[in-house]
Amino acid sequence: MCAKPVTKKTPSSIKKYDKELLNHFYDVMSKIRFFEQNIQEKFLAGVIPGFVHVYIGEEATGTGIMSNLTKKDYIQTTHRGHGHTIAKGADPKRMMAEIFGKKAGFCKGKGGSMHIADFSVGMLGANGIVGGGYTLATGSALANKMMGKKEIAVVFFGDGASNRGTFHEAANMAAAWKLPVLFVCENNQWASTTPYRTTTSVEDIADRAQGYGMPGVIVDGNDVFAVYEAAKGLIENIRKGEGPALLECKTYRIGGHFVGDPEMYRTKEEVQKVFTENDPITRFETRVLAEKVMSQAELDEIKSNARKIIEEAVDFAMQAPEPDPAELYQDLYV
Amino acid sequence: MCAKPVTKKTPSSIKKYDKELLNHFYDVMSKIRFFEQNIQEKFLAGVIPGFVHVYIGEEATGTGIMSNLTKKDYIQTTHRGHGHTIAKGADPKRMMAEIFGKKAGFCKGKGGSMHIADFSVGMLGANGIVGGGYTLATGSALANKMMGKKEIAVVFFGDGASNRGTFHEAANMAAAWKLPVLFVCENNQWASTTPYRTTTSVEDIADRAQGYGMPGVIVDGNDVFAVYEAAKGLIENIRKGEGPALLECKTYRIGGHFVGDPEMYRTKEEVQKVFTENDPITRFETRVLAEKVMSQAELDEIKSNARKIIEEAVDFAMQAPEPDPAELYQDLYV
Amino acid sequence: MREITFSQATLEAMDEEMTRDETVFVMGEDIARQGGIFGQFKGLPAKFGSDRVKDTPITETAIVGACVGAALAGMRPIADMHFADFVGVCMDEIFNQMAKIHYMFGGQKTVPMVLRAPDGLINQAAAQHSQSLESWFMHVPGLKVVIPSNPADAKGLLKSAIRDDNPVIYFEHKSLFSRKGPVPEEEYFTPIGKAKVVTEGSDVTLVSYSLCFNHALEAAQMLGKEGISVECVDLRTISPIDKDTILESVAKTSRLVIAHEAVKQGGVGAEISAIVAEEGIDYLDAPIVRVGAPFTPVPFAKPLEMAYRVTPQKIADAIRKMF
Amino acid sequence: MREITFSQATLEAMDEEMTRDETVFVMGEDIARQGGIFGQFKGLPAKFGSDRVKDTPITETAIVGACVGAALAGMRPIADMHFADFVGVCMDEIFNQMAKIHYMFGGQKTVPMVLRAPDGLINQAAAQHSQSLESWFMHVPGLKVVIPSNPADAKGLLKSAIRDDNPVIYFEHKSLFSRKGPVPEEEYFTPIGKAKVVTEGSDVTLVSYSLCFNHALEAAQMLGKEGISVECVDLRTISPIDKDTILESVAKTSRLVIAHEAVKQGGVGAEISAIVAEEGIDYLDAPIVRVGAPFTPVPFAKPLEMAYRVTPQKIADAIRKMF
Ligand SMILES: Cc1ncc(C[n+]2csc(CCOP(=O)(O)OP(=O)(O)O)c2C)c(N)n1
Ligand SMILES: Cc1ncc(C[n+]2csc(CCOP(=O)(O)OP(=O)(O)O)c2C)c(N)n1
Ligand SMILES: [Mg+2]
Ligand SMILES: [Mg+2]
Repeated sequence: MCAKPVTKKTPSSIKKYDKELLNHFYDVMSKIRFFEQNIQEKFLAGVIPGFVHVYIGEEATGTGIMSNLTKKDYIQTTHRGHGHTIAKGADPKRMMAEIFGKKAGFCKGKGGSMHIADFSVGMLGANGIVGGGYTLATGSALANKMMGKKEIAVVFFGDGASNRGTFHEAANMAAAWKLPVLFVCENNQWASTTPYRTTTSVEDIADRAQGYGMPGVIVDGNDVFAVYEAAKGLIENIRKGEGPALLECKTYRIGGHFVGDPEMYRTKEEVQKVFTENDPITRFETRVLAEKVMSQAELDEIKSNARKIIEEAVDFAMQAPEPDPAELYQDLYV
Repeated sequence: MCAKPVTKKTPSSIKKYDKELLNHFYDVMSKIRFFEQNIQEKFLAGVIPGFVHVYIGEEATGTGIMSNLTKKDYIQTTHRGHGHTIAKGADPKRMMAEIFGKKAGFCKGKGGSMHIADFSVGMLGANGIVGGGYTLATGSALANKMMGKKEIAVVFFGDGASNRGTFHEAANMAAAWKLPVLFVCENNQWASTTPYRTTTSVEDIADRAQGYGMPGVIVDGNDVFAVYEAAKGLIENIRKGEGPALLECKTYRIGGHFVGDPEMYRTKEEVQKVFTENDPITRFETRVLAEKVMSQAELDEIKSNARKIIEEAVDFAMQAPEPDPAELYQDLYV
Repeated sequence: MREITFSQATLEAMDEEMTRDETVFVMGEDIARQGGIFGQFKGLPAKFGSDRVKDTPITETAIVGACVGAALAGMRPIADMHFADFVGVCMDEIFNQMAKIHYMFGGQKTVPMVLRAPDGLINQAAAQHSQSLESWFMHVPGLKVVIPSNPADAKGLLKSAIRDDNPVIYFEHKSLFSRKGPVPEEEYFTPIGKAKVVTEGSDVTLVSYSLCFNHALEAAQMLGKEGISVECVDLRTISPIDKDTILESVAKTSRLVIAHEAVKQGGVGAEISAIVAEEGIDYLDAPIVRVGAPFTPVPFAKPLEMAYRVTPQKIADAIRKMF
Repeated sequence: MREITFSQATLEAMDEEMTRDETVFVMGEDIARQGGIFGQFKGLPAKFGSDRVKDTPITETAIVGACVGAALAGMRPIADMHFADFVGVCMDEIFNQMAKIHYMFGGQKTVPMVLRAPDGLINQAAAQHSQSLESWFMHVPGLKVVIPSNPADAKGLLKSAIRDDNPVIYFEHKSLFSRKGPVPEEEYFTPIGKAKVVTEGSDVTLVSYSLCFNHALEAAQMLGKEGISVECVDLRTISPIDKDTILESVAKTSRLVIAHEAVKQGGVGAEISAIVAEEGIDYLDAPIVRVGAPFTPVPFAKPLEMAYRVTPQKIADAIRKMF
């Protein structure tokens, strides 16, 4: 087989989208942005400990994809997973509480930013191990297939993670067994301090799909409409039983690798350029206004609501009690 | 990039080959066949212990490729590595002694069939771990490149091994760094009891080359001329510094997975058909006679010489002394 | 009581649990078409279908990872490791995912899966196909680790492991598969976390497990004839370890020997010794002795492998020296 | 003597050895462009070029495997593990290849490489970025395992490791990198396989290593004021383990406590305890006490992590109870 991965374009018009979905896109992207900005601030103020990686600049990808899923579909995310978790529908209060190490957090404060999970919305876990999620998602998809469920599993991974052997093993297994998995590469150009092309042997990671006989699609990851459409097509086929697919979303990591990163490996100009020209939220705003599918007032209302919800989450987390030291011994075995 | 792997055809005429090379092909293939037949016999007679995997039916692949290498080039082989080791120029006596667990063996009897190595001819090791050799070969190639040597590293692997994550990690690293490695897949249709297509998501494993931006070539692995030519072209480019390549040799495992395998997973007819129609040694004989580049007398002489050498190796191994129990403690640290 | 092989005993456990619970399935390399290298899956594919007895690609990472993922989605998977020597390939999946998920996610979901891992020495299989690596896993919180020495426990522990909601590693010695032993016809479970005093004795406590426990019994028999009364304790579970049974026995005998096939340094014997040196030192009338393999990889050649092996003789010799 | 950080000490070792020997090079994730997360590679790329200080793909398997292969072909590679927690990814390469090749191939070729592995607790990094896994590797014949507690040993052991013809795993505690200590200006080597009696004492022997050895020293200081004289032994090398120094010290003090940050069960403390219970039990006037982390993954939240940590107080408490 030799099929050059398809590049999926943005829809020529967005008039067909119903209001609810447009609102949803903007709501989710705004919440993610505010969530991450608050996290940055609190981390730099020394209130949040550990390693924290934010999703600023990549909001369109998670939002576009998750808008095709229900709470019964599963996702596996990464160290940079806040955005996916919000988009999957998890309560920002309990997320924030987890990141602050509070008992009200999803993991009772045992996990922190790199180990958030919310099984009630199908978010089966962030992962501190880069590339740790592929095989888990493949297994969850296998379970769904065996149980005759129509739900799928989606695994998110970075350009850096695309080189891990786990990608290969999971992609091959998923394809050989036609499992309902969507592999989503968020190619944000950087793997920590390393420009991905210096360590990744292909320009388009979607090229690797051919090696498993699965469809590969490339999309502008900063265009929520394009991502939504690309994922929609692939997910429909996956739900039909056609087996896995690989979607590469070209995006950019606007923040440092982790909060507090001195970023000595790239220029401020490089980042500023993306932020000015290619911020997914600004792009959304510009387009919906240009095509007159949303008004500025509508945008403002959604935005201020999102801001409020996130601020409440921060307050909640700040005030929430810490776990009791005795809880150290709980949740190990049942 | 999207380049369908090339299928390399057999040369239309073999008249251009000089006598020495023709003799070498036949000599090596014959030695391998006799070696393996003797191994089978002795194993079934209970003289050889452990797990032993023979290369019968795949002789053309190892022979064709190794004929492009010098002793300074490196190879990494597998659990099915006797053929490669002979083709690389290792002394059959010391190989046989190793397989018999004798002190005169290459590894002083510590390794056995799955762990033969002969560093003096660049055979850097068989491996009991399926897929264990990829990264090692990549590293040896890296060393050669760093030291400014022109020698390359070749890693052999099966269809089954092609699914291991180590393949992906090594192929990506080798391609990203343009290392002098040739990845040789010996697709013998079976991975132990499993037909490769039930667990491998592509028909042609060479398709995977595209995912690393490296050339992929498919060749009839039972045609020593075709293998030789295909490897020659790729190796020339690798030596020039163009980076790694993937060569898939389509062959067939005529023996069981291991000696003593009850082979309940396939029919005797399937095997017999290959043996009758597609034995690489018979094919060589038929062709050289048809094109009159060798005479029957020449073939007979080479064959009987090969037989003699292998029989001497068996005698040597049978009579060689076992290691002393005290040697258990040697060779651990230096 | 009827006698069946260790291999058959594990088959019965699989059969009973797969019949009872639809969510139980098994995947691994070359387990379906030929019934497993040690016959331990024979007949299962015919009865339960290739969907529930799955031949996988040669990808231990994906096997274990996918079992973890399937467990998260409501199944009760069993992964077959083919040879325990390959655990290194999926070590990250074992200790960073399978073992930690329940704790790390604050108890949201357990990972009810079993990892079957045939280990130990057989047929001069050499350095990469002969290892006993169980001690690593007792150092991993969140795992349970069991290791039967006979067909009855093989069945009872496997059934318990499959029903356990925690991840369990089930080590099964390759040289045990063909051994026969009495196995009850009626359903039973061998409890995880409980060692067993198999033969009572008064002079010395001998703790062992797996194939080596059989060597321990042989050693005890020899010594019995010489007038040394050995109490043989079959550990059966490595984690959580049954301190109480060990300490009680040592309290009675005042001497402790631990024997295992794994290399001595850093082995399970070290932990047992340390427990007793910490909580039962006053019981002791003699140093605690460990019998384990020498500190080398497993060699191939017969005389070397023989020298390497922990044998009934070596165990008996170690005990004789205490008296 | 001048004082430099642990991180600088390792840098000096790298610099000296890379200057001296062209075949020494280092590869790992994100080590070149930013000099390593802990600054431990800062300046090396500028001096030695990106060919000898290589940023790799995120592929621990390939990093270790390629270093093994490069060692086989005549280089002396150093692999950086980024975080020791990721060793599971390349465990097979470590124990089935790197550790066994020399023995398995009958001594044909050594594997002169070093695996640097930053381990331990720092900044509430939680379950997958905080682990101390050293004990696994003492159970692997063919490896050497070192673990310095201070800048001077960090430099001396790293230089010894690079010059050693055997594969060496070099654990370096993440919380030590920024700590300062005296380091000689002239060249020196810290011998692999030798523990060090750092403070002499007469009442109890306290064996520890890595960051925890610093806690041990603090505990000893507290106890000194209370009239308990503690002899502090810095293990420095985990394998081969320096039995003699430990036994000699216990012979003198009659009491033994072992402290490490890793979970207690199956930890290095078990082996040390077992050695003494086997070869020095008569020296003992009290049970051997181990202080290690509780048997759980490392939790994230502050109060939990604090409860989890092995502290000078916990060590001192354990010792007080012995008297
Ligand atoms: C197995 C493993 N190796 C290395 C790391 C350290 N690490 C954490 S994030 C990261 C970079 C990941 O890059 P990418 O996959 O592109 O994701 P991004 O951070 O860009 O979202 C690295 C090297 C890790 N956590 N796990
Ligand atoms: C990591 C690992 N997994 C499984 C095995 C067991 N095993 C040995 S050979 C083999 C089949 C290999 O098939 P393939 O790669 O096609 O090579 P072939 O035997 O056909 O030459 C298997 C599963 C192993 N040795 N190592
Ligand atoms: Mg990235
Ligand atoms: Mg094959």
